[in-house]
Amino acid sequence: MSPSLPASEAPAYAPRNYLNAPEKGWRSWLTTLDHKRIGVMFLVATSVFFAVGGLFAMLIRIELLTPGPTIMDAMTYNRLFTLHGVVMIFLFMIPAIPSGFGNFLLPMMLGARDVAFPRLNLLSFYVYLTGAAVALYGMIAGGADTGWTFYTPYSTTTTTNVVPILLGAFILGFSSILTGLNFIVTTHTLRAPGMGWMKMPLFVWSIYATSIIQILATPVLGMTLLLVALEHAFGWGIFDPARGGDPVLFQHFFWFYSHPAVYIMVLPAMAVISEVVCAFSHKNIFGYKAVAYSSLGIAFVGFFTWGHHLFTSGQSAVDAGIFGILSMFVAIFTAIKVFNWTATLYKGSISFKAPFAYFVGFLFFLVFGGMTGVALATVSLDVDWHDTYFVVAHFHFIMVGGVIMAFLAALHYWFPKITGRMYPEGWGLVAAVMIILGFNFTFIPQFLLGNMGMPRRYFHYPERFQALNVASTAGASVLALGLVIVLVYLVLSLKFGAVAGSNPWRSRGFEWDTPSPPPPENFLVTPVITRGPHEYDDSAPDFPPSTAPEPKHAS
Amino acid sequence: MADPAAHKNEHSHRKRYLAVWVALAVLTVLTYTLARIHLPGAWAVTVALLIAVTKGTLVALFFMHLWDQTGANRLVFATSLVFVALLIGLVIADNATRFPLANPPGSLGALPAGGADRDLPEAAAETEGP
Amino acid sequence: MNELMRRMLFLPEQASEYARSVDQLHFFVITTTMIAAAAVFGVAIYFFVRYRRRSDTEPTPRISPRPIHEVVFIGLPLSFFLLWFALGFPMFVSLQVPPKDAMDVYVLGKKWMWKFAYPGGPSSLDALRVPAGRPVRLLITSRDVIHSFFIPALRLKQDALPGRYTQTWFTADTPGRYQIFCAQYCGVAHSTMLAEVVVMPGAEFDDWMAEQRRGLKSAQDSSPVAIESVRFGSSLVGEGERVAAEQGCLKCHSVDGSRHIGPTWLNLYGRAEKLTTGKTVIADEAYLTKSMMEPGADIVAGYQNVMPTFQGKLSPPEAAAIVEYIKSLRTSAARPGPSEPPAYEPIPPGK
Amino acid sequence: MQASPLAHHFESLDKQAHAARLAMWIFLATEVLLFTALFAAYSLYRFLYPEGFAQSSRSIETWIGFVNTLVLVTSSFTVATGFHHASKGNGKGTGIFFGLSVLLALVFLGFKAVEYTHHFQEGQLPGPFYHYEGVKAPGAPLYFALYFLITGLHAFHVVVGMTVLIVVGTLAYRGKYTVAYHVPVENAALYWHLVDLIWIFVFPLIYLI
Repeated sequence: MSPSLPASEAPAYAPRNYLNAPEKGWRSWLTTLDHKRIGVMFLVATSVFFAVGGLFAMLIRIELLTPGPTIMDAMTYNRLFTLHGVVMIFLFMIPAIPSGFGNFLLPMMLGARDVAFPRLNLLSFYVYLTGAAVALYGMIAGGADTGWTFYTPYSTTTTTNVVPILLGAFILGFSSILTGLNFIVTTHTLRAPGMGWMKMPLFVWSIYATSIIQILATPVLGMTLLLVALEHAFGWGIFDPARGGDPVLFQHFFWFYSHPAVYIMVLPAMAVISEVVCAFSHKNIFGYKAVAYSSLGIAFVGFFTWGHHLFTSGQSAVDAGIFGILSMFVAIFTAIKVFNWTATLYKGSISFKAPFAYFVGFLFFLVFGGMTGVALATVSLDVDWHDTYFVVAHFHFIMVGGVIMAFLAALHYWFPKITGRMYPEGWGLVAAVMIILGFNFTFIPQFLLGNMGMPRRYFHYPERFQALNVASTAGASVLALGLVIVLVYLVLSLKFGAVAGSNPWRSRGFEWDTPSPPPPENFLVTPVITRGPHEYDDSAPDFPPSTAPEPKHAS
Repeated sequence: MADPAAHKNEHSHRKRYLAVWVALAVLTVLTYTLARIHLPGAWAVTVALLIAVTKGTLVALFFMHLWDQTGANRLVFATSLVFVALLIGLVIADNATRFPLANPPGSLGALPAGGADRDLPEAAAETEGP
Repeated sequence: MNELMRRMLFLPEQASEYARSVDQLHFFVITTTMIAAAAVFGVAIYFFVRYRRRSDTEPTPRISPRPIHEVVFIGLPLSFFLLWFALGFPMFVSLQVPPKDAMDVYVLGKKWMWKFAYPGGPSSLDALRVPAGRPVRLLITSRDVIHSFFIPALRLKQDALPGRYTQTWFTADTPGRYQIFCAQYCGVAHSTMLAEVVVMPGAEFDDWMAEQRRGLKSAQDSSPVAIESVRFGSSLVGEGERVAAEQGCLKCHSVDGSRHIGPTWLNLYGRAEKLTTGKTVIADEAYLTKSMMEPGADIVAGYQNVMPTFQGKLSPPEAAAIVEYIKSLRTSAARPGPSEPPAYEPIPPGK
Repeated sequence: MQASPLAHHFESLDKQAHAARLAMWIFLATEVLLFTALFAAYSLYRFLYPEGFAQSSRSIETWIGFVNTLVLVTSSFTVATGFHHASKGNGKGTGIFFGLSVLLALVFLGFKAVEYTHHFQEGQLPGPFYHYEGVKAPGAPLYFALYFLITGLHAFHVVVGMTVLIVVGTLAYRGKYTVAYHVPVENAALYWHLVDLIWIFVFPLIYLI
């Protein structure tokens, strides 16, 4: 796609790239329509909130070192875990990979110049900032103590300042919808000549599936949060048990969004992993169609399982049965991906770099976290585990173990593409090992705490739980230290990293066929796709020719 | 895409709009009249909803041109309707089959006040229906 | 084996047959999870080593799956998952269907305590006494927000919904004291909303119950857990409940809606009662007070005139408290009169 | 969207129109899902309180709903006709018919205002503000909470739709669109039809059953 670029020469830093062209200066960034700049701005913003959420997490862990008050009172603690959840979920995990990496990469992987609606894309970023500002205002002006789940009637009667946080999440939903809409239309209409649906990179498939969930589930959450805000502000509620309302209905609505939202977070992680596993084993994906379609399967079936959050809430046994059995099916799609990724390694040529290390972590956490998820959906076991630390550990395995591993893998894998420079590989591996081990030490004790019966959101706890809590906090410190190391070396690499060249990993992904950092128009010449996205089997050393005589228009 | 089809059917389109409009108006009058004469029990709901679905289908197919849209657009709309049905269906299924006292008191799902008996679950399972 | 696994997984003691069977499933599920995770991970590690990159330009073969691969990838986990479900769901269903001969206990969650009441018997705070070996059905409700009644030792959990009842049941078979938690976040003192279930040998329980009914041991009950200082004393409703229990009202009047010697108190206030005379009265304060003082005056149709008068036994404030208590007994305010406030009394956070 | 012709990243106008149309449909899907939460709540509570809902529904002015349905259906027809003119390149016709639709929408809102005033006088208000004497059955406050939520959200959409129609209609009147490219007219029309479509379901749910 960039035939002018000589292959396997000394790496070059593209002199004219999206960072300095068409204009320089922060003003040009704030008004940019370039999907790459918007993606980078999303990455920076979400990373800041990741740090904030991480700080809250550390404070929570420190507080739990002793059975009684350690560094704060119960009210502060309740606010902290609420804010930790809200920040991590709505401000970091939901937008991080789709809006950040997705924005940067999706058009490039499709061979497009931009997303379909660049203005909407910028609007999405500002809507995100607005939502974040409103939510932050709520946090500063008192914060909420409802947990990120906002269960009524507690959330409608709490004296804390929950309304701005609800509204913040409501506004953030619009950002999510706009991004999803943009990606779907982009995928449908802006594929490069020659790129049929079955030649799309798996990253695109997963992001596409994510977008479907975003546009279909988010409006329901928006409405639900608005209803809670109305009920809190004016008593104008439809969940109020005193007026015949059903608080369990809120839980239905909430999880109708929030269970698929788990896949809004995990599918992009899987998107990243599908790319990383091919690039670092230098091998064609095993079962392209299976992996691609399983993304859509997750998106679809993910909507049918929300009731497994309600097994103990008074939901009927009939619904519990329906949701229980449907939940078994959604895990299958994840299993398909896991098996296919593992099979991809077979007869590969594996370079064990930092992104691959995160893939290893991801694989372990996803298998264990996913299977404990199925275990939780096993109805009678859920009755015991529900709302205990087992659930906390399970979803952190998926969320932290899955999403953050993938986020870090993506950060390392595409760091050369985004910045044009390399990160220090040695430090990368050290940090990866620390993060993966620290993570295990943090959350495996929490599984055991859940088995012992420690409920979540507990400020005081009986003394018999202390040893495991201390172990968990110790693990969290290692995890935090690892993350700080990553932050430090990545920031330093921006300035001092070795120049990467257009394709340091010898990856076959289409985004690597253009200089690093990419030019504002992504490709120097309009690419014509002649091969699949993950093909490593031909004998051509690096860049197979990618021109075809007759450009075929994708519709 | 709609354009080639639109060119071909230019004249029929106007007539089509008119016909659909008349049909919608007639159905509106019909459903209003039927509501006034108070059909017995579940029929009122069924008929009213059937008429609404018919009207909605007319609007979607002809005013909104789903009739001659590409697959993706139809799929988008159909998918959203699937999820509408999903949410409504499973939520009602829950309340209809719950332990009756877990429904709001005074509601159809719960027994009338003053009768919380041991045999509730079974008795309710027999009397309840969506 | 059971004991070894239980200790390895840090599970609490198993105080019922149900807990033991849930744990069996737990062991099976966790073992398969471990084996699967280890297998996937082991295979991956083998591949990392066996197929590490040896040169920068090494080509790799294209390997595509045959349909059988994907069938195995789908079928193997799915059959395990469905097996889990098939084992787990019947247990859940059994939890929903209490045996007919189960003893009822009313469980009331409110910020931030658990209250237990035995129909026609005593009530207690924070200690649920049950006989070993006999089924006990819990009818759980809440006065304010959603709580969740959680006994780890019985592997049992059920949310308490404000204004309505959920149920669960158990047959504890090992005498002892087991912790009760609130598992659904309910505010600032959520983590101190603890209680204990005291499983007593059947005979001992019967003795205790008999003594309770004689109103002798009421003081002993509120000792075990942390928050004994919180009493109902301040509220008129609580006072009424105490008086009603002391005076034996609850021996004949149920508070759960079941028919007993006298009409139930649940939803009594404001109810239109048909009398033996054929007239209908609305059960308001005046009628309720009159019925305590002159029980024979207006007999509700279908009941006998057996109630003694409480003229002189109840002081006016006590009678008023009982009326308040009756008023509080409703499944919610969704009775006629839509904007009627709920039955629960909100307690401002922070005590 | 882009009223100007081809944006730099699209290969053809046709494709750009396709993208805009698809985006509109996706957006309409999110609108449907937005209303779904309210419809689901309505269905559930109607199932639980059939009597309260039936009585409440009878206590409001059915004929206003009836007339409003006719008004909206007619406005949908005029919008469709307006779009038909655009597809033939007759921008003036589009502008006029869109203007007509806006007038009809105003009529709709006028009736709505009359209705709301009535509810305020009667005390048929949501939740704690409910003090209507006519319906005592349980569920009535819920009915009116949902009534105001659904019709309020719908009225909001009517206002947004009117704004869109005014803007697009004016542009069309000024000859901004061509036979080849008039996708904004189409999208504006689609939006208005959705507003109509939702009302078609609101009408029987709120007024008739």
